[in-house]
Amino acid sequence: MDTQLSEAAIARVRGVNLSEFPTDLYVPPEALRVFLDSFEGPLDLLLYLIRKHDFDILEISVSKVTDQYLQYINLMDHLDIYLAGEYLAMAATLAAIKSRMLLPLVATEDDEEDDPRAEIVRRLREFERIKRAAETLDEMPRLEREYFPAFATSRAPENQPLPEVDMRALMSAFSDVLLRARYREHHEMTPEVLSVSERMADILARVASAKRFVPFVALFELQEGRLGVVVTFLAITQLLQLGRVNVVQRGSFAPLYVTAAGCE
Amino acid sequence: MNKLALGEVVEAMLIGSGEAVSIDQMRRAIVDVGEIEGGVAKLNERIGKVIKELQAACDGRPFELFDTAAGFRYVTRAQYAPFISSLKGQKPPTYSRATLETLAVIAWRQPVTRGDIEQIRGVRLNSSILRALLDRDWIRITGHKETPGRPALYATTRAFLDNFGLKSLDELPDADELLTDRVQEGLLK
Amino acid sequence: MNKLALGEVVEAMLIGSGEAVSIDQMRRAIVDVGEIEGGVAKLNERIGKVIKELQAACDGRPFELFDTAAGFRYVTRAQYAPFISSLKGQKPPTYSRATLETLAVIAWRQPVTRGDIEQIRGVRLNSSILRALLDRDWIRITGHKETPGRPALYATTRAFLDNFGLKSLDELPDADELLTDRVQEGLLK
Repeated sequence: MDTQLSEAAIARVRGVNLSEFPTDLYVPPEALRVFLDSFEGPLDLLLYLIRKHDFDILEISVSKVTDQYLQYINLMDHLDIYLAGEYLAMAATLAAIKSRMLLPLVATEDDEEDDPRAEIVRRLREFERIKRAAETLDEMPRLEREYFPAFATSRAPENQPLPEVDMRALMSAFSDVLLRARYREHHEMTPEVLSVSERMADILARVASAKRFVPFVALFELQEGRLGVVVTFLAITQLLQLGRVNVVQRGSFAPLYVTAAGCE
Repeated sequence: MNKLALGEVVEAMLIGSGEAVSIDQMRRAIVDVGEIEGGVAKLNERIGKVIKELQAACDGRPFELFDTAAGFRYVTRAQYAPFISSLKGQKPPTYSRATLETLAVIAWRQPVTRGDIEQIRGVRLNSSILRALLDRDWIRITGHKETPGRPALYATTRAFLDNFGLKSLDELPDADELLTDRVQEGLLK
Repeated sequence: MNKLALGEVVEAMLIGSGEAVSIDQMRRAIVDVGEIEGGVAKLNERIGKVIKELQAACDGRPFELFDTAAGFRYVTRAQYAPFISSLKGQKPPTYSRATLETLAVIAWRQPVTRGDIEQIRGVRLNSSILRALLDRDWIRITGHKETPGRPALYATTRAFLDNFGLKSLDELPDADELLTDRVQEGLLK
């Protein structure tokens, strides 16, 4: 099992095999790119991180996995690697779960039901099932790869009818192609890239220029949609982690304010 | 025309058609042509018996008689595949992880919408993947889900089963058994 | 991999390749793959001997091993032809969606390369599709594009126009109108 996982993550950079992602920040950007390319999305990356931790999955803490995940996302962002919205959305989900785990929630009778991890765990399990299923499928012998149809030419007189095609069928086929091509144009436009590091700079500038506190909610631009909110949220948490801003709150459930560090 | 022995007729149909053939299809062809020793009484049963004999006769031969969802088909045994590939001068197509995972979701969770596939895999699905699988005739649209937008529902085809040598979807391994023990036991705790 | 007996390898290649194969082609495939009992010395001679044995083994079987100009191939004996025809006649032959779309792209966008077709359809194109259309004499290669690799350019033929009752390509319906009709159709539903 473990050999298989490390194999999956192997990247070759400048002729050197990377069997594991280096933990320090000194990583050639192309290594990261290869690394990211080898994942089929955020669930895959998350699963890899959980596995890589090698410790007992029984003791897995969402907090650790979330920190790791955010580190990777952050690193990739610094290196200006385009991150799909799915990766950022997952980061936000994890951050939300982490914060819920930290909050002293009112204890409920049924812990299982209210475990904020339940949903993500369910998704990870389903994803892993499908991942294994895909591997199984690929290993299953199939026609034209392991098996070839064994057949003798029929001695039948060569008057086998050929397929008939009429104009209507041809037109319908072509309009299908055109419709699909048009659909692709609409849906495969690259979305505008929102960069977490850029957002961090914006927020820092705003907070520094403000005389006192900036309301936390004022930093979000709702018209940027969910992705924009996620990016802003990530940027604030990053700044917080780096000690560049402080978030203050006067009491439980009171509004949050953001200030530049050392300005209080 | 002399009457022909059923055994040879069935063998000729199996090896001469180049495709999977069901007992029913063979029975219809025999009734259609006639000229068979012993007439057409209890044909299905008799064809079934011939097939058993033919399967046994493959012992020690470089080919075998497969029983899949689409019918019976002679195929060469796996160890000879490299020679035939080399002769044909073309490598069998390989499929990307994204394609295989998409196919796996459809095979194990059918019928599913594109949204279901995206939800399970956690990433956007490139249309060309579904297109390629439809093209390959491994999946088909079985209907539309009665939700806004009426998204298409995808399922696997008989050709899919035939290609993977399966008689029915029940022969796919159980998805839960594919999970590693660690995830199975650990994650929820 | 264990070494395989030459007899079975040759038999597998003959029955599994789907077309006539020459002794030379088989020798090359065997040298290419290796793993043959007795090594590759005097292969042509040994393959020739195996073929004689296989031909003798067809005695009393519903098929025989024919020596044609293109090479050797298994052929079912004439008396079984009606059964196989009847079997095939049960399903009227049709072209796949992929074949129809390929033909349509060539018709409306000619001359096009294989790459153009793949780009417009958004899927990889299986070579057998172009071959089937070339065989049918509905398309032909009109030249080569002056880009790296000099890919072949495909266009439709006179026979294509005849089949669809067209005097010239100008009579093909306008592509934009086709699309507008379809979109309107969709909106009306």
